Amino acid sequence: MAGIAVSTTINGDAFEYLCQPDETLLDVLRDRLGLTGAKEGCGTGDCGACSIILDDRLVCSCLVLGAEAEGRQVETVEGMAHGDQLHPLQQKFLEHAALQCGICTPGFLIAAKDLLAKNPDPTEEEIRFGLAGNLCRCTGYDKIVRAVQDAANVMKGA
Amino acid sequence: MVIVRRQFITVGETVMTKGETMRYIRPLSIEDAVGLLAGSSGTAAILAGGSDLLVRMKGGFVEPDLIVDIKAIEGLSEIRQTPDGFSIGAAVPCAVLGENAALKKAWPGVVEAAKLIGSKQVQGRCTITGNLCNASPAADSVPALVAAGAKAVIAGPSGKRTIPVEAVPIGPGKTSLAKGEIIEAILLDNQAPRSGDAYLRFIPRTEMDIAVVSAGVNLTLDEHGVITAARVALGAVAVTVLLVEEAAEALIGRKLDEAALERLAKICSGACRPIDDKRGTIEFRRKVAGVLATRAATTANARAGGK
Amino acid sequence: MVEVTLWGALGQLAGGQSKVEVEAKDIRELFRKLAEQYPGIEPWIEKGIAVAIDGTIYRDTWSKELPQGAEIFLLPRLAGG
Amino acid sequence: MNFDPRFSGRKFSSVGTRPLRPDGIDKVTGRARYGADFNMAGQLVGRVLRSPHAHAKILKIDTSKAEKLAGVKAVITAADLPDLTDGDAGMYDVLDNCMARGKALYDGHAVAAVAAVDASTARQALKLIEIEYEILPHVTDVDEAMKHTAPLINDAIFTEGLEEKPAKPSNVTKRSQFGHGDVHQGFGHADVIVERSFKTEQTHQGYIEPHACVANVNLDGTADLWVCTQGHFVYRQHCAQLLGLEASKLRVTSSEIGGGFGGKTHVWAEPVALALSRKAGRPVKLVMTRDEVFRASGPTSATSIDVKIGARKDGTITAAEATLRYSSGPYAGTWAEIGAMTAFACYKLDNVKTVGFEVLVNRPKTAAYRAPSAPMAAFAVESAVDELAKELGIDPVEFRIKNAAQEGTRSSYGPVYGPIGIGPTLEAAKHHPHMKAPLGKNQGRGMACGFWFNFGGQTCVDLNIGMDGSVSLAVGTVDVGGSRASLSLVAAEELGIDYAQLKAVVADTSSLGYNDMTDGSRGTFSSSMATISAARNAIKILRDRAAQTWDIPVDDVVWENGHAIAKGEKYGNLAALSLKEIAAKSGTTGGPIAGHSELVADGAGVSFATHICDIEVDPETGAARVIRYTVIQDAGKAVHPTYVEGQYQGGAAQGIGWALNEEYIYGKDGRLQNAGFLDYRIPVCSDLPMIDTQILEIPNPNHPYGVRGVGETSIVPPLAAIANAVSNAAGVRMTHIPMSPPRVLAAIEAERGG
Repeated sequence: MAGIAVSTTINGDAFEYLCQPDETLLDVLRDRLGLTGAKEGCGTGDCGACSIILDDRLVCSCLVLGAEAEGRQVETVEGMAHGDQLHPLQQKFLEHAALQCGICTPGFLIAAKDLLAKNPDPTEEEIRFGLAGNLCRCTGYDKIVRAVQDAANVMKGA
Repeated sequence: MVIVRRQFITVGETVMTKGETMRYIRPLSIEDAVGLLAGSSGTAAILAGGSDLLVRMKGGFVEPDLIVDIKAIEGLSEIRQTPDGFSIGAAVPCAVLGENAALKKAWPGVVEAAKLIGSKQVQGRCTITGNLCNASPAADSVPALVAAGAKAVIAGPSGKRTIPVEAVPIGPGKTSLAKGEIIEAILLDNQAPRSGDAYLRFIPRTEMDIAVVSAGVNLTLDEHGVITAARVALGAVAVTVLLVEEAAEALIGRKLDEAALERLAKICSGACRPIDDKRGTIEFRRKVAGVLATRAATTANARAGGK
Repeated sequence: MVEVTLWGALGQLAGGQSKVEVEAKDIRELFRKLAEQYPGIEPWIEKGIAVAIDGTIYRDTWSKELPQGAEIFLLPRLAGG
Repeated sequence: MNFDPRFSGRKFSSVGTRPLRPDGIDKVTGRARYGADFNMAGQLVGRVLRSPHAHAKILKIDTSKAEKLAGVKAVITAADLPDLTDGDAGMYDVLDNCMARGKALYDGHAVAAVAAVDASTARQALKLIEIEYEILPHVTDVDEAMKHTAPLINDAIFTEGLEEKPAKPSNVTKRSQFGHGDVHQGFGHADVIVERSFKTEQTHQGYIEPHACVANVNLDGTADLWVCTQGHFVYRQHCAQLLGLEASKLRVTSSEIGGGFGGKTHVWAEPVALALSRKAGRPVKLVMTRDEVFRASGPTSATSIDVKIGARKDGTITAAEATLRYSSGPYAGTWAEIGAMTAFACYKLDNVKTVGFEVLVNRPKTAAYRAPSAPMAAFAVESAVDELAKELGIDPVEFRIKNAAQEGTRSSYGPVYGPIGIGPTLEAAKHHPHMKAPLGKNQGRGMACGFWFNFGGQTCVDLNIGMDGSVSLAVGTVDVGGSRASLSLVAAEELGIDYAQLKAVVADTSSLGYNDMTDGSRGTFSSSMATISAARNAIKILRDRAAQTWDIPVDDVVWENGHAIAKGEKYGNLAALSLKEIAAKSGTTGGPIAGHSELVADGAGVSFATHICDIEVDPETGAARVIRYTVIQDAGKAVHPTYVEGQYQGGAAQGIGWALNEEYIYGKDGRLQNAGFLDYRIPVCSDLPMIDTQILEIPNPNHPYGVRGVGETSIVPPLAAIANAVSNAAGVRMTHIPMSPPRVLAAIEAERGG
């Protein structure tokens, strides 16, 4: 099998892998590297369940080729907690019951992290538009928005 | 197994059925990119943001033999400000447009349009050049670019040429680019004094949708608020984005008053040649094209300092 | 003896009656006797019939007793989401 | 079983609190394993070839080229899934739906499948399968399908439920009828009659996780299936029956489930994956694409409903009648029947009649979607009720209060109600601040009621007490939205211990007795009943062990607040023994301590809701935007109120999507035009406001804690509530769901023109 050799950094750790030219970064993360936190809900960039941060830019990993990760920084949900310390967003999602089935949660957490990095004090409307690329079918978004608001408050205070 | 590694050039080959090969190459210069595209014997695809290409690959609608990733080409990922205006590299993600204060100030309509494509995630990848080259009649950034009088710089086997953006798409999914040609950058002039642009689209949701109808308007006023120059473009109402010259003519020489808006709406509705599809009906598109054109014109007029 | 109300389709299989009287102490006996008296109903019992006893719907508890004077109502056994 | 399920009116210490869920950490760290997150050594990739035609005879399938492709390990067609259904018509339909047998019945119907070493080989193999079709005329619209001239989808179908068997086959599989009194006479007493026809388009549950499974069939006839499902025991039964396996030798493990809402109650890919694995002799992973989920899983019915309601000037409804036509896909269903039962369930009616028709169409086989069939019926009825109130000049809430069903009312579907919550939800709505909030320009307010039965069913729970006093709870109902937390609360309540001492898991099919699906809002209702029963059985043993320790009769030992207490003055000096202390000694007092329960949880309590919403309509574009939304619903008892709120909000959001934008759009060629999240528009975060909730608790007399079940009712009122609000905002009655901008604008323009 032919393959493209890629060296990249994922959640701060160096990774090397071989991938096919048409293989998405999502497939690489899930099937080659065992990082199944990013989910495939659609494979076409319409649901946000596979959201990752690529060099400080929020993207759908289903719309990135594995080969494109060469030399870049990848951040996934698996890298959000530090040791035994959950990220405030993770903690607030738990406390607010901002998840029911949980399949969209990794994507929401990553998107919300990116949102708060760029806008630490968002209004409800900014949160809603900022997270509009992530579909949730269980919660009606109410508790998700509240969790992000609460996490923003905690992070501002920290 | 073939793994070739040079500085920033990665070549991968994999054997597909029927002896086909798919290659992914990341050239460092526009000349190399042009050479690769010109020399390819099968289906070659340019990869910038990939938000269209990867979807089409996933759906099995395209199986390129060659993917040319242009993001490592010097200058293509930059927005440059020149004495004449702005040069937006072909690989600049739409999200970056919104982070450029000067561009946002000069061409708020273009930036708004770019920031409406897909989601935040998609905007982190997609480019206005890609949006233009997909040649979708519903592309969000195109009516805004057309209204702004943007131009495309094209590199090709026989050198460079610059054409108005409206000359790029010639039908759904079809462009006027020749084999081996690649858009290097989109040029926007400096906005004239007392000018303003705006873009509006209609979607059933508030985000994450393809335009059912859209309108881009760019207006220049004199000291008294009389329109001296105008460009009006409509999206998703014909096989390509429409530059409605009749609408511009109707606006020039008058203020944007009630009567002018009514006329604008009527001309825009009349200019539409829409279809019925899953996103909207003919009647709906006609009616709403006029509504959006008047609303976009009102915003553009206000931005130009008119009342 | 209990009086049992049948829903539309079932009534047709019982000769157009919307109510029938059956000597039965529990749901199991009721189903057995209904099937004896109206063989057309048997396949419906196989497919699933729920029994409402004084307003409470029983779908599976065939041992449930049918109190004298209770209101007994047969219903299709439904699926949920 | 001598378990007493009656409501006891006890005071709660754990139930009603809001602790963190036990599966939460895994879900926020990305460690939770869903359907596609599991792999087996040597696993192959399965892919399904689907019919591009809405209706076509399969003349020939040639798989030889695909089989020869390097890396392909198995290719199957219907021939590899022989009919073992033994006259079970329902299961035969399931089998035919899994893999077309002779005829493809809808765009997306599976016709063949492959297993290969990787995805790209599997994709290439599908392209090499050659199929010769004879394209047949098709029909996708429910009204068109009922016409005598419509193409016949199955010529063996003669409408059931008619007084005489019809002479000719048709696409109507069944007629059903409910009601009482004499509607003809009732309408004679009416001063005002409203009569209207309504349509609703087909929608999908829209769970974010596509169907996914990993199947492994061994040579000895044993097999494993890892799968996202709402009911792994039911999947086991169905797969075993279709594959000819012994049920107990097929172990099905339910993964974490990424949403179901009724859509994961049916097998599609699973029997195919097992058949591929059996043929290839290797594990097979089969994950549907989003396109396949839309085209080939189980959306809800499209409907066409006529409603007629009459009332006297004083606001008393004298008669109500409805005819409901529901599409069921190409196979028989009972969807119109459910719609006919629920349509008028909110009201006290002397004269009511509903007739349902089940209609075959060339669309995917209809599956359940949250309170299946009820939202469409409620849309039609509640729209007409609103219009009637308006004609009578009576406030819509007052009109409903006047006619609301109550304890002792004969329901429109037959039985007499016990204590119910429709009146209280309406009274709560009447007094809710939302009702009095001012409305702006182009805004309208609407409200509507909804009903759902709620189900119980077969249920098992094992409760095991560790020697350190911690407790594990193994349940068999899949956790779709926090039930492990609720059931842990229930166990903590019964045992009198702290929630943190418990851990609940969903057991696989080899570790626990049979359980029905998590459907019909039964998860918490029935598994909590089994949990209470299991805990009480464990307490009997705990008391017995304490009695042994103390050497006193067990009848003198009671269980209070997590402790065994010797009752009686003579035992005054015996210190209470905690669960932990008893557990620590269990090895020498008779061995492990556990409580089990296998029961049928019958007696589910019906549930009602009233929703209020404000909508702003752009009169120039027809765009409707929800600006405020309130859900009021009877929960019986909210075990974990946060997750009850979540169910209310989620159901409302799905209803909002259905009401405004979601729909299956078929082309003239019978192909689905919008099989993706881009054009099948489920609400995004910026489409919705906060969704306020109010939980009412009218205890279910047939559950020890009064639990009714909360999952489904919340999707019943939104279609009507929004339709009423849009109609009020736009000044024109909307009768077609979804109220997409082109439909609203067209209605506004027609009203202006006329």
